[in-house]
Amino acid sequence: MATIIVEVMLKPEILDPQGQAVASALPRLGFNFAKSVRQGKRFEIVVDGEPTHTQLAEVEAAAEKLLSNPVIETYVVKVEK
Amino acid sequence: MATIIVEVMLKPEILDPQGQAVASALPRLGFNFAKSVRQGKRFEIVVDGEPTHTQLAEVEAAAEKLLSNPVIETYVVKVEK
Amino acid sequence: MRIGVVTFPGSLDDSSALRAIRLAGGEAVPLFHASDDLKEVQAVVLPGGFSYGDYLRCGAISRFAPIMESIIVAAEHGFPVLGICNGFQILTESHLLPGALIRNQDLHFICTDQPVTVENTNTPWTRGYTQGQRIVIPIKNGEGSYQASAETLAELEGEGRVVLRYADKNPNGSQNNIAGITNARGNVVGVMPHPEQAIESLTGPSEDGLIFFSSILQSLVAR
Amino acid sequence: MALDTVSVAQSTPDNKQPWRELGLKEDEYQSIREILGRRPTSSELAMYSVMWSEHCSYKSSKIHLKQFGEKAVKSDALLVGIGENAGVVDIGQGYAITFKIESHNHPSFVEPYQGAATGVGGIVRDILTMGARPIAVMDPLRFGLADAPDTRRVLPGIVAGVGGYGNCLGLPNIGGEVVFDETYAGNPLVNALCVGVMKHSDIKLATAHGTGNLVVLFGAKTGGDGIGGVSVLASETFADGKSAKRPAVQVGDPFAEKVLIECSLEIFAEDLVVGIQDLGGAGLSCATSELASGGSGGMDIQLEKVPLRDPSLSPEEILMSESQERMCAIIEPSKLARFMQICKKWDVTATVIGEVTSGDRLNITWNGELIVDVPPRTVAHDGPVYNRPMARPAYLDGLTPISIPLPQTPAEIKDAILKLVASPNIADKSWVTDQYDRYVRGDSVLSQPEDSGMIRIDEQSHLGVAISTDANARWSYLDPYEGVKLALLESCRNIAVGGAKPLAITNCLNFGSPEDPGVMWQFAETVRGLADIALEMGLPVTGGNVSFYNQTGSVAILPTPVIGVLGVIQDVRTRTKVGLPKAGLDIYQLGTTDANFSGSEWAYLHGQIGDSAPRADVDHETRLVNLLLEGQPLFESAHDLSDGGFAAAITEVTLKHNIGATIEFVGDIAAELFAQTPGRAIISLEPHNAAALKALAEKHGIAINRLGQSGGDVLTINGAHIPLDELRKAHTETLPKLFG
Ligand SMILES: Nc1ncnc2c1ncn2[C@@H]1O[C@H](COP(=O)(O)OP(=O)(O)O)[C@@H](O)[C@H]1O
Ligand SMILES: [Mg+2]
Repeated sequence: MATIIVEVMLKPEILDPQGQAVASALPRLGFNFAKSVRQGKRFEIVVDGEPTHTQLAEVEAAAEKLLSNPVIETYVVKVEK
Repeated sequence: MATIIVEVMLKPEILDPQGQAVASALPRLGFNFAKSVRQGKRFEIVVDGEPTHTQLAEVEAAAEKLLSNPVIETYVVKVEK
Repeated sequence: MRIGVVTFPGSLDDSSALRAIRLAGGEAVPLFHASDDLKEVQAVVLPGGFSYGDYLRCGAISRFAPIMESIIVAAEHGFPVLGICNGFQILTESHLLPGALIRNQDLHFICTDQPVTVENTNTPWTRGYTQGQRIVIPIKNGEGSYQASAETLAELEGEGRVVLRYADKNPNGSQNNIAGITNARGNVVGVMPHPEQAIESLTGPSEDGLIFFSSILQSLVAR
Repeated sequence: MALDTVSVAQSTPDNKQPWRELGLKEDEYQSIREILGRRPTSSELAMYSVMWSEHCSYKSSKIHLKQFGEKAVKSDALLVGIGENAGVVDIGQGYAITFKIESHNHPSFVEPYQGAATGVGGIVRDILTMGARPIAVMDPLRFGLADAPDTRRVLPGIVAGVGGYGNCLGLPNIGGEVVFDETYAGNPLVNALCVGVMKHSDIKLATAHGTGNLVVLFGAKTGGDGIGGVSVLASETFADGKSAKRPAVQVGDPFAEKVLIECSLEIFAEDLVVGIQDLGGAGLSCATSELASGGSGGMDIQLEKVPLRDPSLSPEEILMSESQERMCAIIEPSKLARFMQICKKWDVTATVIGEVTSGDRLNITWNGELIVDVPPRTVAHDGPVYNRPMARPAYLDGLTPISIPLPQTPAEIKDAILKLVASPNIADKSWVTDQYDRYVRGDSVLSQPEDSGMIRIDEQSHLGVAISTDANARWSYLDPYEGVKLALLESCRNIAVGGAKPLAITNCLNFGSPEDPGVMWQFAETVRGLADIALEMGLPVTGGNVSFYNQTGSVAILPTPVIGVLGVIQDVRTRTKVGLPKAGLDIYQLGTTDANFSGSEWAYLHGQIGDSAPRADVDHETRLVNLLLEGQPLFESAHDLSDGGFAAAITEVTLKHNIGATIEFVGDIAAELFAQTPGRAIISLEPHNAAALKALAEKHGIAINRLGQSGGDVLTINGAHIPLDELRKAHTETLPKLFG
């Protein structure tokens, strides 16, 4: 069993109200480290056995088609060690 | 400038309706690779310069206090290379 | 005139949309997401709600329903489609309309009586309004902030494809105060405000929304 | 750990068992041993412990709640009374209405969003279980001080949770309350009400009849949520119950509930079930024992058949799990295929887990081994009953009369009104209510900020129902017997100003620890008061809920009985709204004012509570309600006077459509503006209807007083000029400033 990770983030030019809300809440709590914050999604997909090439290609396709909306988002597929 | 990543996932025993929705949509689209799917959040936090030890400790504290809800979620802090 | 309303799992305003069609004098036909049969309707409404809980992205999963395959093909040939709220989100996810709807600026669900202006009266769904008419219709959504690339916005504005615009104040951070748009052909319209909840003064803030439904009936007669 | 079967239990009578950790008292554990004639298995212990918890067994409240039965009026309207999942009342034309309030207080403090969300989910399933389509929700809420840091954590989460779940179900939120008081810090109250409609013939009950009928579990899979939730979270203060390995928090899946509703309604419509029960607190333990006990008694369950989300769950945990969005139905075998077909249409998981037997035992097996063998009644209904010690609390002897500034000059009046209407308890609540969908379903005739929520039931006949929820905890603190009566009367008035006739009562009694004799006395007085006034008014109490242990250390919350009243209106088109619709109307007050500020908002703003609650005058209020109902065609607007008195009411009346008013009081201006004398309302009418109003007032014996006229964009009271813009700013800015 392995875990494939898909990370989906809003494109940089798209407004990110959630990230903004976090960025402005941090200083109120006394945290001043952040220059900027963006919030995205993270999918942990458990697959049987070691992920194969075809499987990864399928995940890419699913990330493109379902997990992200290419109009506003980008995605990255990773295999968790 | 560096980017610190905070990944927040629901604890394994907590119901994840979002992950479930994806898991049941995938096969309808002909994707059969997933044994299970869980959906969480990913924060990209941009900080000035190389992240220091104190900074990372602060991010940990913020992850605990603001970015995650320890009652139902766990988090991981990473530095993006 | 047979107008269909699709029920997806999690659709909520389907019964109100059916009622609006009836009150406007049309024959309201319930359609189910799992079948690709459009039952010979002449136009279709995708109603509001939280299809599939909207857990992934609003409309992301419904877009793949069998009924949507039929609707997408028909829409590309000029079949009139109105997406309201979740229906608008499904239309953008289906790429029948450009852009996307993201979380409201203040991150809250907002339910309020919203003044909007009608900016395009050339669509089959808005022909009964007068250009620039100010109407009051409820909005009720958590992800109603319209976002699109600069080119898309320029195209929408340049071609007069903004159908509804928020008046007075922008409730959610939508670009250019956009509350509703249409496709290049003008047959597919998506709006965030809920015209089907403004059809009787007894239960809504106005009766301004009924004109969406009388408009489509007139358009079908005129064909 | 080896499986603790019945035969193991028989052969190891002396095994140590964690009854104390599960919240049982020594004598309770002993009586379980007596009932069974042996030690319970660990699964049986789990079942008894959750079912005998305060939350499920009502062990401290039962002997008091009996009065609702003993004193009850014979009501033809009552189709199903206390004891079922929710009461059902007849509203005519073949329609029956079911409604109920429940609390989800402690879980909402621990995890505000999910606690509140699953609170809504739970009450909606209760209503669905009766065979009804849920049609609206309401949410009476209480918090610590508005500017306290923890309130900033708790309130936004709770509001988002109520909205997130209810909006996603497509149920309009048509009203509620938001009240702040320091005693609710650490003990926020999240009460949720749901109302549903059905035809008389569709009523369903939680009974398992018919040997050979199947027990079917349908809905979400079972996970480890809320294990220990009932026994730990709801029956003891949670500080001493940090549950170890399983989360006590439940996460809601409103989408799963939405499809469960549609699926269930389709199943009901084809009459496919013999009995049905939702899985709420105590999960399967509750559903199986109640279904069996409500029927002939015998039931076999094969527990390993329960579909699991987490395969590592033990049988004990499966029995205790409070996973949400599940239902349990009893079905004749011949109807199973059709039942399964409908579940499939809605993509709802359904599994046969057992059957009804001819015996009188609830037997549960785990892979063929018997792990539970109990008389179901002893689990579900014969829990312990306590007659807890009660004592009139000492604080009642230390109460002092009010001594606060009373405005007299126009400048003082203006300042005082602006201060009052900006205070968190009186301020405009749209920051909260705008997060709730009030339009969905298209039948909301009245919703916030009206006095009651009103829903159209029949589009052709225009029949409708109205509901209001009310509590005045400060009056209950001063005098719990009168306090609850006043809450009920306020609810009735809220219903009547809209034009509906009060018909039935539900309630949610939120109190501190029943082990504190002072709290127990408050509780007993409250129940006595509610039973008495229900009888006096001729209204049935159809059901309710008790929430104890709302306290931090020795400090209990104010006694908070939340009363919900259901009313009927024959033609919703005749309803009356709160706001002045236009200029040139005469404004009248119905009822007279006493100069008593005890328990008022104006006193609270000055840190005082006073020494006595008003007396509940049932006779006067009944006449007022009758006047309001009969006068309906005359009124252009109507609003009851309650929290914040006239000052608060006239603010809401004028701001609604931005129509000002000129008001002139003779007499004690401070009392007229800020006293909260019950039994009053403010109405407007066309001047030519004055004589008709006078005649009605005489007929019903209600004092009326013409106060002035509507018009302009200023509220003028005895020479104090308050521009509506200034009034609006004061009234609407408070909550957004506090909560963002
Ligand atoms: N938590 C809430 N949820 C929904 N509606 C609410 C809530 N709190 C207040 N409201 C609504 O706001 C309005 C004003 O509340 P309130 O002043 O307490 O009413 P009343 O005094 O008539 O009981 C009412 O319509 C009430 O139902
Ligand atoms: Mg009121």
